[in-house]
Amino acid sequence: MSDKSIANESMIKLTREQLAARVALDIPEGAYVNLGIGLPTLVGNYLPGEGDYFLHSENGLLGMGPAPASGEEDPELINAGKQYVTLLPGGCYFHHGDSFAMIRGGHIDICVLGAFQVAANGDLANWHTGDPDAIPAVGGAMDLAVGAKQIFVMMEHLTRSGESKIVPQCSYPLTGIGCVKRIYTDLAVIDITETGLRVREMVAGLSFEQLQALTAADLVDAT
Amino acid sequence: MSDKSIANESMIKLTREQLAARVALDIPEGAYVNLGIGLPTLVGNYLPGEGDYFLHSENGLLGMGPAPASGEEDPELINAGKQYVTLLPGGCYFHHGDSFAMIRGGHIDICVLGAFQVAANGDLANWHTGDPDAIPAVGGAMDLAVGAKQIFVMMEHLTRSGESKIVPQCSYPLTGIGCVKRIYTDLAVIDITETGLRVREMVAGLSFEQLQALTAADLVDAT
Amino acid sequence: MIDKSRYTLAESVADIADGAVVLVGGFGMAGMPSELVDALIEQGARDLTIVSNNAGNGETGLAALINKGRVKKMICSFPRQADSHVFDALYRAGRIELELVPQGNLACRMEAAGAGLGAIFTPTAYGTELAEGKECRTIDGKHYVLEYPIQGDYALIKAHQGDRWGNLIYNKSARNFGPIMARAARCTIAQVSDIVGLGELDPEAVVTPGIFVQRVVAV
Amino acid sequence: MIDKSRYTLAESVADIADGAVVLVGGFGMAGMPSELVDALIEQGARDLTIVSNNAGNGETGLAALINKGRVKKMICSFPRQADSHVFDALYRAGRIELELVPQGNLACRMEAAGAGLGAIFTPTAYGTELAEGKECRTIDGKHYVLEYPIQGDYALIKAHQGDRWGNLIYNKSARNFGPIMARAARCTIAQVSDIVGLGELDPEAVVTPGIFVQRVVAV
Repeated sequence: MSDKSIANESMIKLTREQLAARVALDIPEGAYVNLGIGLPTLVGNYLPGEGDYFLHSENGLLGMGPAPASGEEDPELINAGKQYVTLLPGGCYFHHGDSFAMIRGGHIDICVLGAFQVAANGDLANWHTGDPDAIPAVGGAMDLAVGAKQIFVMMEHLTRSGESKIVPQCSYPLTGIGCVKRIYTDLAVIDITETGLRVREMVAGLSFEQLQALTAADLVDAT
Repeated sequence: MSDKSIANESMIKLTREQLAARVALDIPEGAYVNLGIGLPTLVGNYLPGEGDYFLHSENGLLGMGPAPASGEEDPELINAGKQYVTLLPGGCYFHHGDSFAMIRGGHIDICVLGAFQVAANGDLANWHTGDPDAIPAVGGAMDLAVGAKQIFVMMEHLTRSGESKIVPQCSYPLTGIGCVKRIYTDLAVIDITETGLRVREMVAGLSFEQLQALTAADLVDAT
Repeated sequence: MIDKSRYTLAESVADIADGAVVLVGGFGMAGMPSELVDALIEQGARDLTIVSNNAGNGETGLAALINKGRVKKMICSFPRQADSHVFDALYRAGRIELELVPQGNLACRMEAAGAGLGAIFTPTAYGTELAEGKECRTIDGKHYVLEYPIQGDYALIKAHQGDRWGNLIYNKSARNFGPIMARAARCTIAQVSDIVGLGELDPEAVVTPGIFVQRVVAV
Repeated sequence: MIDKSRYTLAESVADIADGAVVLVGGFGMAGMPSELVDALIEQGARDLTIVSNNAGNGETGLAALINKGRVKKMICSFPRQADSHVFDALYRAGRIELELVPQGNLACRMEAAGAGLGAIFTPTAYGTELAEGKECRTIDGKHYVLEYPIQGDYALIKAHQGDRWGNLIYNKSARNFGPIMARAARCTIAQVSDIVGLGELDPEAVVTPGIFVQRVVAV
């Protein structure tokens, strides 16, 4: 796509690791945080080791620690993405009812989710492409979207085929309505506000005009 | 009252202890049982010691044992009547949410409650006399009435002033509608059925006619 | 470092505002957070709505709070007790409001608040005067009453041990309303007999995870 | 003497009838009651409705039950997985029904069943296609969807230790749906690694009280 090639000339996209590190910067010590499956899980690697951050996993863990050392894996200690994890001292276990009470009851401060699309009004689509042949699977995404105090979306700015994932209206089936507060992409940090999509940060080498050209929804420059 | 004096000539009323022992006979081993405050609590004393009976107390105990020995009382181990109790090996503690899930969710097999009045259709009145000056207090009575698989009522047949507590319709405010299955009084055991109040047992020296004369609702002799 | 156990009794209740809804644990005296209630009396907040199973015993604790005229409304299941004369007198004089709630509805309405549910259909109290004026519905042939969540601004509870992350365990039947009140309040303050080091509580046996607790005070 | 641990695997599932609703614990393989599922395959019941978070992995366990055509309907939150090809193929061929339920709604609908609630207003899925055709209501400015209980005829769960009264404790994240399924089923069958003597489980740390468990099998 021409828009993409224009931008590509000078900008330096964030890597997945850089994006995770950027999201981690906005998580205050003491926050109760749920990190979605996939890209958001990487955020955990960039939280300062000396502080107390409370990672929640919807399958019944609070105070989740890093991956175990090789050979120390426990098949009954996994996260929501079914990866081996550990529990920090001070962490605890509970059942799915209690876990989703934490989510739905507004006890989780921040949830970081991936997305297929985010709309200008904060609508989120991240569970189904709408492809009639796809097996639908929703997991905890809809509960997290509606329950966490703040939803951060973390995603690549464009699809693999170069289309904007930030859209005026979602064309994919919704996960939650008006729930996203902030979007972190490999190109920019964008707040979803009453007065529109406010761009807070952009990667080096990218102009606001270039970012707008790559984004299907109208943006406001608030850098 | 004349009815009362007729009956009194020959019948031998059950004492409170005899009544408790009679109710206990109908509790099978393995039953999960909640005994209401007051008279019903006595039933616990008459369950066979060699069997496994599971006493539930709505303040968060299952496997409740007898009163502690003098000097062994623990102010944080009490029953719903706020009496000191013990916990049997195999018993456990839980919170009020779980406790009332046991009750409301149909997990309690038998609940034995006291009553001011029981109606012919099984309506129960046991929480409020309707006296406008009385401080109302309901506790767990309404939850138990609607939740336990079987509600047994255990009470004196007559009020202190000699009126029948088994009535065509309750005049006191209801605790639950159509919930009582069986009534144990100091005079008789009566099942509440689709075909009426069926008298199963009477105390020695009491005729069916005498019992009917003492009872405001119509009875059927099924002894 | 997050240390939820850094508060004194006075500090822990300092921000409770006039008009607050305060959930107070305990069933009788078991689990009653007496020291926190005393701190609240000292603090002076008024026009409170108190949610608790009982409405005070004798002259101390909740009864003392009520006696000082600080409580506008009680939401409870069993106000009438042998020694509830403080509440009884104010109630008869029309100087305190009472919302009488069956004990299990009190529990599940707080559970609903803690779990983010908007309302629940409960079978309890159907057909009784405590359901008068409420929406009812028959579902699969059984009758239910629609009840709404009870959310607290604060919860004052008593636990056995706690740690600096707010994890709690309880003692015997003193557990009662503690765990569900902790979930139902925006700010939960727990008095504990003992503050233990992080990791000393068995992670399989923590009853209230720290996410539900904002302040822990050793008494 | 009540001994809920007197069953063999085969005896424990013997009375599961055709058409039964069976809740199956586990999140991925953690907490999956594989031996009980194998016993159910052996037993032969068909036209089952299975409620479980996933719809089987690989060729064993739940996937094997599905592969044998015994499952009429799956109620789950996340059927699609890297190794869910057995379910995928039957679903694409229209030979198995799917009710897709958000994971938290799956949990709270089973909790509602276990607690005797008739229905609950949950905020999850409001405005999405998973709420289409369902009753919605705005309460205090927030949107909710009315959801009904999911009750099981049986629950098959995996726990760590149990005793002859049915008390259970779990191991780490294998706890997941076990405790809420135990409450939501008329007959709960728990496979445990270890049966311990009565009184050996700490009464403060029992996760599932025996009242919710009818049969315990050591595997």
